[in-house]
Amino acid sequence: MSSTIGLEPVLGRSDEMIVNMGPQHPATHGVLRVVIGLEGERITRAVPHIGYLHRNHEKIEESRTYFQVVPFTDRMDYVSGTQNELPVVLAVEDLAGIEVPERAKMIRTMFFELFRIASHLVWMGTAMLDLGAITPFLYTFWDREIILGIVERTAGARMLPNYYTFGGVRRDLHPHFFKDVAEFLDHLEKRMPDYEHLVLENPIVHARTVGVGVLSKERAVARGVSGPVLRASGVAYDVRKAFPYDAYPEVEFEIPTSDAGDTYARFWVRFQEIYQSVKILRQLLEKTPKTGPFKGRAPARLKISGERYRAVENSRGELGVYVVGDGGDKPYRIKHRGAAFSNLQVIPDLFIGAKFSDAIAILSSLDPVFGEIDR
Amino acid sequence: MGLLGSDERPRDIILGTLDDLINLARSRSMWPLTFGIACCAIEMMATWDPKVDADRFGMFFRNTPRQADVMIVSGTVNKKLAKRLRRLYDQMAEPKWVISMGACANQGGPFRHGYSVVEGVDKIVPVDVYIPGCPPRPEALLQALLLLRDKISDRELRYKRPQEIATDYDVFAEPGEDGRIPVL
Amino acid sequence: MDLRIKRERLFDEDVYTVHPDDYRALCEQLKKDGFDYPRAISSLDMGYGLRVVLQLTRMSDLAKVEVRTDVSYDVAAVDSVTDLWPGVEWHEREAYDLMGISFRGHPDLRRLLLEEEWDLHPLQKRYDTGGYLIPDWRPADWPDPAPWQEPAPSQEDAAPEGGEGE
Amino acid sequence: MSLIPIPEDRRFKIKLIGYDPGRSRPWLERFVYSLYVVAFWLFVIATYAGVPALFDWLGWDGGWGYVVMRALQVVMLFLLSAVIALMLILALRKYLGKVQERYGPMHYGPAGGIQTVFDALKLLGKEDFVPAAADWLTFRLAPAVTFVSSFAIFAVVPFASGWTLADSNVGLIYLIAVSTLSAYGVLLGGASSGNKWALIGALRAGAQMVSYEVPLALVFLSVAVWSGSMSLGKIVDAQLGVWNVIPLFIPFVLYVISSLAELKHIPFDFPEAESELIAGYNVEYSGMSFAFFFLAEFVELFLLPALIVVFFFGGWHGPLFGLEPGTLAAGALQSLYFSVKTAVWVWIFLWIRATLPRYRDDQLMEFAWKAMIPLALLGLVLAAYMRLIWR
Repeated sequence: MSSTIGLEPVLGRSDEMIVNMGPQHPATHGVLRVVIGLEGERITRAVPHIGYLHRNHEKIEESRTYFQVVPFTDRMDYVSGTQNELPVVLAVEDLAGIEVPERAKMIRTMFFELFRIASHLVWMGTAMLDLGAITPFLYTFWDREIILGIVERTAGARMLPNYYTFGGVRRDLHPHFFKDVAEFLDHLEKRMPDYEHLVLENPIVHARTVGVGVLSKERAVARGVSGPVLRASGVAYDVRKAFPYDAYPEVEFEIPTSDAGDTYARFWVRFQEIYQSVKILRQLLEKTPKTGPFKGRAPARLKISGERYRAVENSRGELGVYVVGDGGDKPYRIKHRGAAFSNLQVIPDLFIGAKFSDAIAILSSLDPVFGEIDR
Repeated sequence: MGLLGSDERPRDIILGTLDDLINLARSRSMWPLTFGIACCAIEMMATWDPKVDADRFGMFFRNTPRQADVMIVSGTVNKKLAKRLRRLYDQMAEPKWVISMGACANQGGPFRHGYSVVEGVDKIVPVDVYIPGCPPRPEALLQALLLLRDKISDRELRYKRPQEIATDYDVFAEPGEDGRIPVL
Repeated sequence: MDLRIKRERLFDEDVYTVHPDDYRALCEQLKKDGFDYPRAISSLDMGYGLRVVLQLTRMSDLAKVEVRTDVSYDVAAVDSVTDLWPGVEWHEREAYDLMGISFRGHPDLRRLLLEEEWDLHPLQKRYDTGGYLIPDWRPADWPDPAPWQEPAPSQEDAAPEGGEGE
Repeated sequence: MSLIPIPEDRRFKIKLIGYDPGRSRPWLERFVYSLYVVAFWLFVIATYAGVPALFDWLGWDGGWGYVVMRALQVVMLFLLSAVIALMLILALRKYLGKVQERYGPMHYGPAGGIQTVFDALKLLGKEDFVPAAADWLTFRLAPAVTFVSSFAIFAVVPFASGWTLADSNVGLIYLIAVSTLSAYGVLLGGASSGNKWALIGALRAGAQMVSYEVPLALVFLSVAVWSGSMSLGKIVDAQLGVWNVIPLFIPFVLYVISSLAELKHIPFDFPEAESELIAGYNVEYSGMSFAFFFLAEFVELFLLPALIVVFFFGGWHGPLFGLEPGTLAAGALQSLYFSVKTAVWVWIFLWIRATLPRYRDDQLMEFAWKAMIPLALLGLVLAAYMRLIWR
């Protein structure tokens, strides 16, 4: 049994205390378990354990048709809803040669960015909860509810809408969609200064995060880290720019990066991403035709052969999928590349040497979601 | 727990009334355990957000199982987590209740055909209220909490806790050689 | 260097199919070529053996490359590349856990998602029971080696350490 | 703020319950709180004026009668502290609700007014057990130590002129001793639980106490030097002309910070640190043992602001409108002044709690040793100088 702990007490070291953080711990954002060796408040060793939410996505999806696979992917990164569906949809479209109308691409991109804002709002609330502030959590969840209301009107479900499909999206936009989104963006722009005041400009947040958990550029790349964590280490790698998909080539936005690589930089990058998402959404509200096709022609029974890796930039980083089809209507193999899965590998790098309280802040800045990590 | 919590004792008037008062208090002050598992956990958090605000009914989260009254199983339970879930349930102080939130906790949900997913959390712990949905809306969780409230305080609805539940899963921690329960 | 490699182009990435003995050498070569970003390690059950698929990106010009290598069921092991790209540590552990491929030289090759007590590698096709995968999982027999399958590496340098154990 | 309206064409209309100030029935809340405040005020009057008057009337105010009278007053204060805790827990939850754009408890009792009574009753009926790994005696003793040490501060707090249990001439020394004791409860409770999180919480409590006690003692010293007495009654009397907050501004700021630390209150709630240590020192406590920790926390949440008022904001001083000091009416009015000033400070503490995140524990220690102690010494020197010059 000892190997499940993963951290053996060192003989003759009586000054080290081994504590077991998780799977039920308020700061682990789910069911992560980290076995931590503490010397006073300083962390000497850290061994992460995952798999408490292993739901056999990859095996179950092998016995489902491609259309049935899409709703399963929703449950991976459950904070960012439709974003998970896109890699599978893109890969299958590539392999089956399905054309997507321009308007459908824009609708997809708008939902993608709405969910990025929603996910970053959840992150902001829970990160501040980890740092001890209760109130931002309730503010951000309120704003997230508005996004979910918009999504629900069009897609029919709040969190896990199963909205994208091969060749476009499942149904047309709700007639109020443009008005709703514009209203929400106005509302969010009024709220963002409050959030900046509560989070980024807060001197206690500064004291807790600046210079804490520094991830160097080289280490971040070698660890396969992606998303805001990578960009906070100074690498301007964003799948939206690097390997553009959907309507991203048609909109202008920047990739916010920071060279500091510390926890505060990761906070800052996520804030800037919200601003960039607002910018993208505003452009798409202008560009998207009010009416038109929302779905291309896709065969009712997809039969696919070949293999394809497609990735998108979801709220946590590069969310990829490796689809292998053997000519049947069910995938031969689907491998999901979770962004938070790779991001979470840096736990030992960042935890060791930090204070225990810092570890909480670092973990919140990595923003793990366990549906995607354990799959 | 003693006299007040026992259901087998004949009800005489004075103790019966006191019992009802205590049960009224229990039903009006249910503190759930902070134990989010999967997708439903986000909706569980959203139940405490300003829109739904379960705090209106006197419920707020406690992080430690010792001080919690309700365990909301919010998500898929797999075989690796099952032992820990049972351990948490055992750590909670009596009286305690369990709400099974969402399809996964009810019966495995879309993942019930997986190799490592437990087909329903009621195989591990006794469940008081089931909520359908994948994931259920926050309003559904609020309704379940209010149902549980009525179940606790209403004498007609009060149920007898099953003493043992049949389980296929090896989730009960056995004391090790030194008499202490090993770290899972 | 004399590597047994087949190279092809698939969509926007280069695909190298390599003999398992040369997998490590090719990876070192790619590392020298500047492929610094590990995306993922996937694993497949091909029906005649297991396949490791390593996917890499070069950050400087965003070139993508995919390295495939097939191993036989009996000697399901390749060299670990954790020292070249630390980011594949968990991906290799996951491939070991779910597919049963051992990685020689991995610093900490334990099960990642399942518990240590498990004795099956569920993503192998022989565990498939038609989509309804209920607890009692009896593995089917391995399929016979396909005629086109390459000869397995010699037994001395490829002992299945903690692998399938058969 | 308006939530986006739900469309008309939806088949099932969803009832939105979003925050709307008009729905929160502020008049009812004010009425309920005024009931609590009146109960609190009546308890204070009954304790400090009623009980002595009763014994006076009985003619049993000497010898054993005095002892019994004091004991009765202590019992009354215990009930008062229960009222305070119920009131403040409700106030905290309602105030957090207000800040966070939601209602807080509102359904049980008028405007949620008896929510905390239900909580207390529930905790009374909750299983309260000692873990196998815990040290039985210490584990059981720790909540009592914590509660008693918080409760003991009542002894020296003057609610009005002459309305104090023991206006000792070493009141400040007594305060230092008693407030140090409250950290012992946390230390014992955490260390005896047999739980690593509780142990870390206990160690943090110890480290924190060592850090803030020194500046706290220096602040007490400056107050004593400036007021010329260690008796809390005399300190209040000395502020008849100008409140201490003006001459003793530096000690005042340091005292507020130290109070936050002593209260284990955000931003210094390291021993409890919900998101880090799960529940810190009380992680293994359930039922009434936990309730006593809770009770102690909220009694302190009243008493430490009360001490701020005593030391720096003129205690019970206020216009008396010609009432004779020492009479019942004057005492009642003075205790009202005192309570209102305290309420303002309690509100500031709740405000801090609703707004700020948590510091790291070593940051408090660094701040205490590197900034607070030099500043406290500076404040002490200034107080002594000013005393020499002006008095």
